[in-house]
Amino acid sequence: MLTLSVSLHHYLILAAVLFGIGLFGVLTKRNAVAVLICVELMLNAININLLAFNKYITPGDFIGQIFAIFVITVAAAEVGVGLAIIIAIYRNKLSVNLDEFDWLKW
Amino acid sequence: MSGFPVLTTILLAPVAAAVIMTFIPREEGKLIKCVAAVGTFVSMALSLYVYFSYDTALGGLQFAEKIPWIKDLGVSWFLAVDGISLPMLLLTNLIGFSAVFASWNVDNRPREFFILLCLLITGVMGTFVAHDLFIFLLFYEVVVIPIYILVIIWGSSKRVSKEYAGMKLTIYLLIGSAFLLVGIIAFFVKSAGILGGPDMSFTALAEAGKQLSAFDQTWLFALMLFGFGSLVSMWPFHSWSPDGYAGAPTAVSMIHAGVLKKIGGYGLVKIALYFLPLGAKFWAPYMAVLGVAGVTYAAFAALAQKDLKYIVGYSSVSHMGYVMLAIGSFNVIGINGAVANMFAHGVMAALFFSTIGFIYEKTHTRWIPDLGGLARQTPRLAVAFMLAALASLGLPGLISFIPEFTIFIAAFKVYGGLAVIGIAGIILTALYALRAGANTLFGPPREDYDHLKDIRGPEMVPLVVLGTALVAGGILPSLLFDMVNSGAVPLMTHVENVLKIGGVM
Amino acid sequence: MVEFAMHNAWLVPLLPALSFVIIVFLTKPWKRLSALVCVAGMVLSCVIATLAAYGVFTNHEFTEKPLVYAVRWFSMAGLNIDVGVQLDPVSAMMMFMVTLVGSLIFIYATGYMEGDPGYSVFFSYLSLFAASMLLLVISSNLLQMFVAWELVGLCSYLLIGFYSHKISAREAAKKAFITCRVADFGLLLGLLSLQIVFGTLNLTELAEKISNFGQYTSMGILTLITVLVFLGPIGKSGQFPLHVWLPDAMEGPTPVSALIHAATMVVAGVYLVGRTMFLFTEVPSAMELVAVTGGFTALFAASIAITQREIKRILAYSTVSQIGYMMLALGLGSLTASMFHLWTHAFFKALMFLCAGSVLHALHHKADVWEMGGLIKKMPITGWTFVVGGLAIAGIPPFAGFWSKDEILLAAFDTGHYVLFTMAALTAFMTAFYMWRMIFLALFGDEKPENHPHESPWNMTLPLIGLAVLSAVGGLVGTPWAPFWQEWIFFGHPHHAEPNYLIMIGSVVLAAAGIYLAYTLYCADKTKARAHALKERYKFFWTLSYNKYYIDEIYLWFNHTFIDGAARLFYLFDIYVVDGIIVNGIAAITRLSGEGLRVTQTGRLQNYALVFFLGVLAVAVVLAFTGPSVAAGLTGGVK
Amino acid sequence: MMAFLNSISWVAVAFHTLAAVVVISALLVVLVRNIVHAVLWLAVCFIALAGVFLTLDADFIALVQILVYAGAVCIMVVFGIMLIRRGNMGESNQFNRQVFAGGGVAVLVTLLSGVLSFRIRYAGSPPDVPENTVDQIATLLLSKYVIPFEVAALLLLVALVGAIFLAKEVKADADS
Repeated sequence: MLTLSVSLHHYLILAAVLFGIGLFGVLTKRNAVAVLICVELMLNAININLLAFNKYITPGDFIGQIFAIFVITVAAAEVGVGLAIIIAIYRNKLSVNLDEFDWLKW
Repeated sequence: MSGFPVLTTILLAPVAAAVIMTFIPREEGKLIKCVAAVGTFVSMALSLYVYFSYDTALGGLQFAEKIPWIKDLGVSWFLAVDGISLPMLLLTNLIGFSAVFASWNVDNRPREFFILLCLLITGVMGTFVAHDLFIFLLFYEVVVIPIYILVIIWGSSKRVSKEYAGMKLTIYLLIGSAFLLVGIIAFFVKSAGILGGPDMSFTALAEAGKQLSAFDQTWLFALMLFGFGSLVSMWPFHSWSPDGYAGAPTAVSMIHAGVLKKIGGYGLVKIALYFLPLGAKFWAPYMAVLGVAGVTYAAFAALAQKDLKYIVGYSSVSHMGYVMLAIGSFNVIGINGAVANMFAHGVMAALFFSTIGFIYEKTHTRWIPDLGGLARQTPRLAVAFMLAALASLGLPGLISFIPEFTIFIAAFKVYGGLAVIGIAGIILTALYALRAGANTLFGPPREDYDHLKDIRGPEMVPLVVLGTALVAGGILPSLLFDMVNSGAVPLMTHVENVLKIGGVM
Repeated sequence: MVEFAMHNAWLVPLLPALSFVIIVFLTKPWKRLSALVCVAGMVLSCVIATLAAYGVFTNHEFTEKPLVYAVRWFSMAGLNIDVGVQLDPVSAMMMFMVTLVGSLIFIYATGYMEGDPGYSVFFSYLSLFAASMLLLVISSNLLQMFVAWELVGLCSYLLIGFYSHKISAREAAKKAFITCRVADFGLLLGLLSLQIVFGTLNLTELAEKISNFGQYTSMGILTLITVLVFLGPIGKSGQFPLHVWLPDAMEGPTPVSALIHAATMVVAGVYLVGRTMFLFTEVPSAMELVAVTGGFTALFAASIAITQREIKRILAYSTVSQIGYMMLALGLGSLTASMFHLWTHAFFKALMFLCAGSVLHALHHKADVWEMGGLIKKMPITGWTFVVGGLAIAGIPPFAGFWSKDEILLAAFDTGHYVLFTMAALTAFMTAFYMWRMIFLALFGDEKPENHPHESPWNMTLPLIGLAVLSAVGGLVGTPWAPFWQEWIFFGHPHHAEPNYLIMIGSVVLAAAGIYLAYTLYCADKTKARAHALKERYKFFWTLSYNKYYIDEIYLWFNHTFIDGAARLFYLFDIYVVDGIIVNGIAAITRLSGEGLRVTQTGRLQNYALVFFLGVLAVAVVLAFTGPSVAAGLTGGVK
Repeated sequence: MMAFLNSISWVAVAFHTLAAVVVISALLVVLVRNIVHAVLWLAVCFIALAGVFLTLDADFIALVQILVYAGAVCIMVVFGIMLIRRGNMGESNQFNRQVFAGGGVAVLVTLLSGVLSFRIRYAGSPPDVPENTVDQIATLLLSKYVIPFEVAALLLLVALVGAIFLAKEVKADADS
C-alpha cells in the first residue's frame, strides 16, 4: 500500500538534493549570472533545513524561522552586490564568461 | 638604585630617540643624527654605569626588574644582568653609539635609517638583558626586520646583490630562529609539566632543566645548537655571514658582526648550556670539531678574498669558531674565554667594519687590488685599520689576545691535538690580516686618492670609542675577566651539579 | 737611589712607553720635541736601569734568589696570571745593556732620520719598541714575556715597514711578522702546555716545579714542551730554518737594524732560552737540539754572508751567525758564555750597523760594497770605528768579541762536542774573512769618483765613538784572569773554566788568517782578479751561497702552492659547495617546488571552489565516519 | 475509498508533489541552455519552495519567499541579464570544462548530507505549532533579535550603496 508520510528526513534529503544541484551549478556554469542563480538555490536549501529543524526539533522557539529571514535578507543583498560586480566586470572585459577570468592567480 | 628601572631606561633611550626622530622633518639630517647620537649615548653611559657598579664579588643577577605580564604563559617583563650578559650589553652600546657616527654621512633617507638603526640596537640590547625566555625571543624577532630593510635599502652590491644579501641574512636568521623556537617551545612545555605551572624566567627554566632526561636534553640541545649555531655562523652554517656583511651598510655590518652574531654564542651559553647541561655535554665534542673546522676553513677562505668586507666576514666566522671551540671545551675557563672573546671580537669587528665603511665611502671601492698606499693619505684611517687588523690576529696588548689565550688553555686541556689545529689558525689570521693591511694601506700611494680627506670630527668617534676599548681591554684584561668570571663560575657550578645528578638518573 | 731603582724597576719599560704616548698624542707635530721626549725617556730609563743593575751586581744574594715584584694581571676560576718584575743578574745585565745601547742608537737616530717626513712617528715607534723590549727583559712571567715578545714583533713590523710606500719594505715587514708568527705558534703551544701541566707561568714557580717534574708529567711530554718553547726563539732569533725574515728586515732605517739586530729583538730568543734554562737543562735531547741548531745556523749563515754584496745584508747574515753562536753556547749548557757573547755582540754589532748607516747616509743609500771604496779617508770617524767593530767581531784580542767567542769555544771543547767545536771554529774563521772582506772593499782601496762621501754630523758620530769604546773594552769584564762576569751570570752554579791557551791562540790565529785572506783577495789585489777567479772556479757554490740556498724561493713556492692553493680551494668550496649546492640548493628546491605548486593556482574561481568542497568533504567524512577520538586527535583536542 | 482518502496525509502529498517540482525545476535551472529560461525555472522553483515552507508551518517565511525571491531576486537577475547579455541567448547558459568533476563533487556532497541526515534522532511526531507565527516572529525580531535585525537593515543599506557604486558607469578620467 502506498504510504505517503513526511518526516524531518524527507526535508533534509530534499535540502541535500537542492544543495547538490546548486553546488553542481556553481561549480560548472560558465555564465557568472548562472553561478549567482545557483548560489541562490544553495541558500534556499539551507532555508529548508532551518525551517525543518525549527519545526521538528525546537517547535516553539522560532529560531530557525528568524534565521531563515536573515538568510533571505543577506541573499537579497548578495544578489544585488553580486549583479553589480558582474556588471562592472562586464563593462571592463565585455564578458561574463568565468573561463576567461583567472585573476585569482597573483 | 633599587627603585630606578635602569635597564628599562637603557632599552628605551634609543626607542625614545626613534620616536622623536619621527617628528623631525626629513630635511633636518644633522638634527636627526644628533638625536640618534644622544639616544645611544644615554644608553651607553647608563650601561657603563651599570657595568662599573655591578658587584662582581657578589655576582648573580643584579639590577633586576620584574613585572608579571602574561600569567597563563608565565611570562613576565624580567630584565636582569649578570657577568655574562653585562659585557654583551656594554658591547652593544659601545658599538651602537659608534655605529651612529660611522653612518654620519648617510644622506639617503637619513630619518628612516636612524630610526631603524635605533630599533635594531634596542632589539639587540633586549636579548641580552632579558631574563625571561619569551622576552628574549621577542627581542630576537624585533632584530630581524630592521636588518632586512636596512640591507636592501642602504646596502651595496658587489659579488652578490644587496637584495640577495639581505634575503640570505634574514632567511638564515629566521630559519635559525624557527628551529630555536621549536626547541624552546618543546622545552617550555616540558618544563611547565615539571614545574607544575608555566614560568618563562631563566632561573625557573634552568631548575626545570635539571629534571629533564638525558635523551630529551640531547635532542632539544641539538635544535638550539642549530638555531644559535647558525646565528653565530657556526661552520657549515656560516655562508650568510660574508655575503651579508658585504651587502649590508656599514652600521649594520658593525652591529651584526659586532653584537647580533653574539646573540648566538650568548644563547648557547646562557640558554642552551644553562638549561640543558646533559645535552651540552653530549654535543660538546661536536661543537669543538665544528669550531675548529670553522676556524681553519674560514681563515683559509679569508686568505683568498680580495674584497675587504669579505675578508672581515670570513674572519668573523673564523673567530666565532674559537667561541664554539671554547663552549665545546665545556669548562669554566672555556666559558670565560668564549664570552670574553665575543666581547673582544665584537669591538674589533665593529672597528674593522667602520674603517672599511669609511674607506669605501671615500674611495668608492673595497676591492683590494684597487687600493694601496692609503697610510700616506689617510693616516688616522690607517691607524684604525691596523688596530683592528692587529686585534684580529690576536696581538697581545689588544683586547683579543687574552680571551684567545684563555680559549686555547681550555681547549688544549680537553682536546689536545684538535685544539692545536685551531690554534694554528693564528698563523693564517696573521697572514690575511697583514696582507689586507699591507695591500690597502701600504705600498706606493695612488694619485687618485691624493685628494681624500682623512677621517675627522664625528667620523673619529668609532675609532676613539672602540680603539679605547681595544687597548684598555688589552692592557687591563681584568676589567673584562672579573666580570665574565663572576657570571661563568655560577653557571658552570650549576652545570656540574646537574651533571652529577644526571649521572645518578 | 739604588734602592729606589731596584724596587721600582717597572719604571724602566714604563718611561719609554710614556714617551710613546706623549709623542703620539701630544708632540707629534713638533719633530725636535718628539725626538727629545723619546731620547729623554730612554736615557732616564737607562739611568734607572744602571742604578738597579748596580744594586743587583753588588749583592750576591740575587744570584740565588731573584728580586720579584708581581701583581695579579687577571684571574678566573682555575687560571691566574701575574705580571711583574724579576731582577737577577741576567735581567739586570740585559736591562742595562738594552737601555745603554738603546740610548746611543736613539741619539744616532736623531741625526740619521733628519729630514724624514715621518720623523716623529719614527721616534714613537722607537719608544714603543724600547718599552716592549724592556718589558720582555724584566718579565717575571712567561705570558707577560710572550706579550712583550709579540709587541716587540709588532714594533719590528712597524719599523721594518717604516718606508711603507716601498713595496719591498712592506713585504719585508709582513714577512718578518709572519715568520715570527709561525714560530710563536710553537711557543704559544709550549706556554699553554706549561700552564696546563704546571698550573703557573711564573718563572720562579716554574723553576721550582720543573726541578721535580716527575710529579706532574712524563719525560716525553716535557721534551715536547721544551721543543715547542724552543720554536719561538728559532723564529725570533732568526735561527735556521726561520732565519729568512732577518736579512729582509734591512729594509727598515738603519737605527732600526741596529736596534733589532744587535741590541734587542733578535737576542730576545736567546734571552728566552736563557730565562727558561731550568726547563731546557731537564731535557738533554732538547739541549742537543739547541746546540746543533745554533752551531749549524752559525756556519750556514756565515757561508751565505761570504758572497753577499749589500753592506747591511752581510751584517744581517753575520748577526744570524753570531746568534747561532749564542744558541750553541746555550745548548752546551753555558748560560755564562751565551750571555757574554750576547753582551759583547750587542756593542760591536750595533756599532757596525750604525757605521753602515753612516756610510749609507753619506752615499745616499747606495748599499753595494763593490761600489764603495776608500771611504776611510773621507769619513775617518766612521771608518775607524768600523774597523774597531771588525776587530771585535773577528775575535782579535783584546777587543770584546775575542773573550766571549773564546768562552763559547771553550765550552764546546770542555763538554766534548768536538764536531760543534769544529763548526764554531770554522765559523770564526769565516766571520773574520767576510767581515774584513766588507771592510776592505768599503773602506780601503781606491776611491770611486762618482761617490761624494762626507763625515756624518756629531749626533751620529758620538754614538759611534761610544759604541767603539764599549766594543773595545766590553769584553774585559769576563777575561779568564778576571772572571767577574762568570761569577754573576750563570745557571746552577758558577763555572770557572781554566784558561785554555791552545784554544785561545788557535782562535786568534784563525781570525788573523781570515783577515789576511780577505786582505790578499780584496785589498792588496787592486784588480780583484783572484777573487773573481775563485768565484768562477766554484761557480756552483757561489751561486748557491749568493742566492741564500734558495730557501726564500722554496718558502715562497710553498706558500703560493699550498697556503694560497688551500685558500683558493676552501673559498671555491665555500662558493660552490657550501653556498652553491647546499644553501642555494635549498633555496632552489624551495623555489622549484613553488614553481611546481604554482600550476595548481589556476586563478579560476570555480577551480578553487571545487577543491574547497573536496576539502570540506574530506573533513566531513573524517569527522563523521571516524570515532570521536580520531577526530579529536586531528583537530588538536578541541572539545 | 473514504477510508483511503482519510488515510492519505495531504500534507505528505503536498510535500512530495512540491518536492518533485522543486527538484525538477532546479535541475532545469542548471540544465537549460538559455539563461532567461533558467531564471524562469528558478522562479518556479522558488514558488514551489514557498509551498514546501507552508508544509513546515512557516507561512510568513513562505510569503517572504515569494515576495523576495520569486519577485525581487528573479526580476533583478533578469534585469542584470538584460544589462549584460548581447550574444546568442540560446547558448547563454553553458557548462565549463570541469562539469564531470563538479558533478561528482556535487553528488558526493549530496550523498554525504543525505546519509548524515539519517543520523539525526528526534522525538517522533512534531508537536503542534502555534497558529499565529507572524506575531511571535515580529515580537522576537524586535526584542530578542533586535540587534541582528538592525544589523541586517544596515547590511541591506550598505549592499544598496555598494551595488549602486559598483554598477555606476565609471568615468574615464574619474581618478585624475
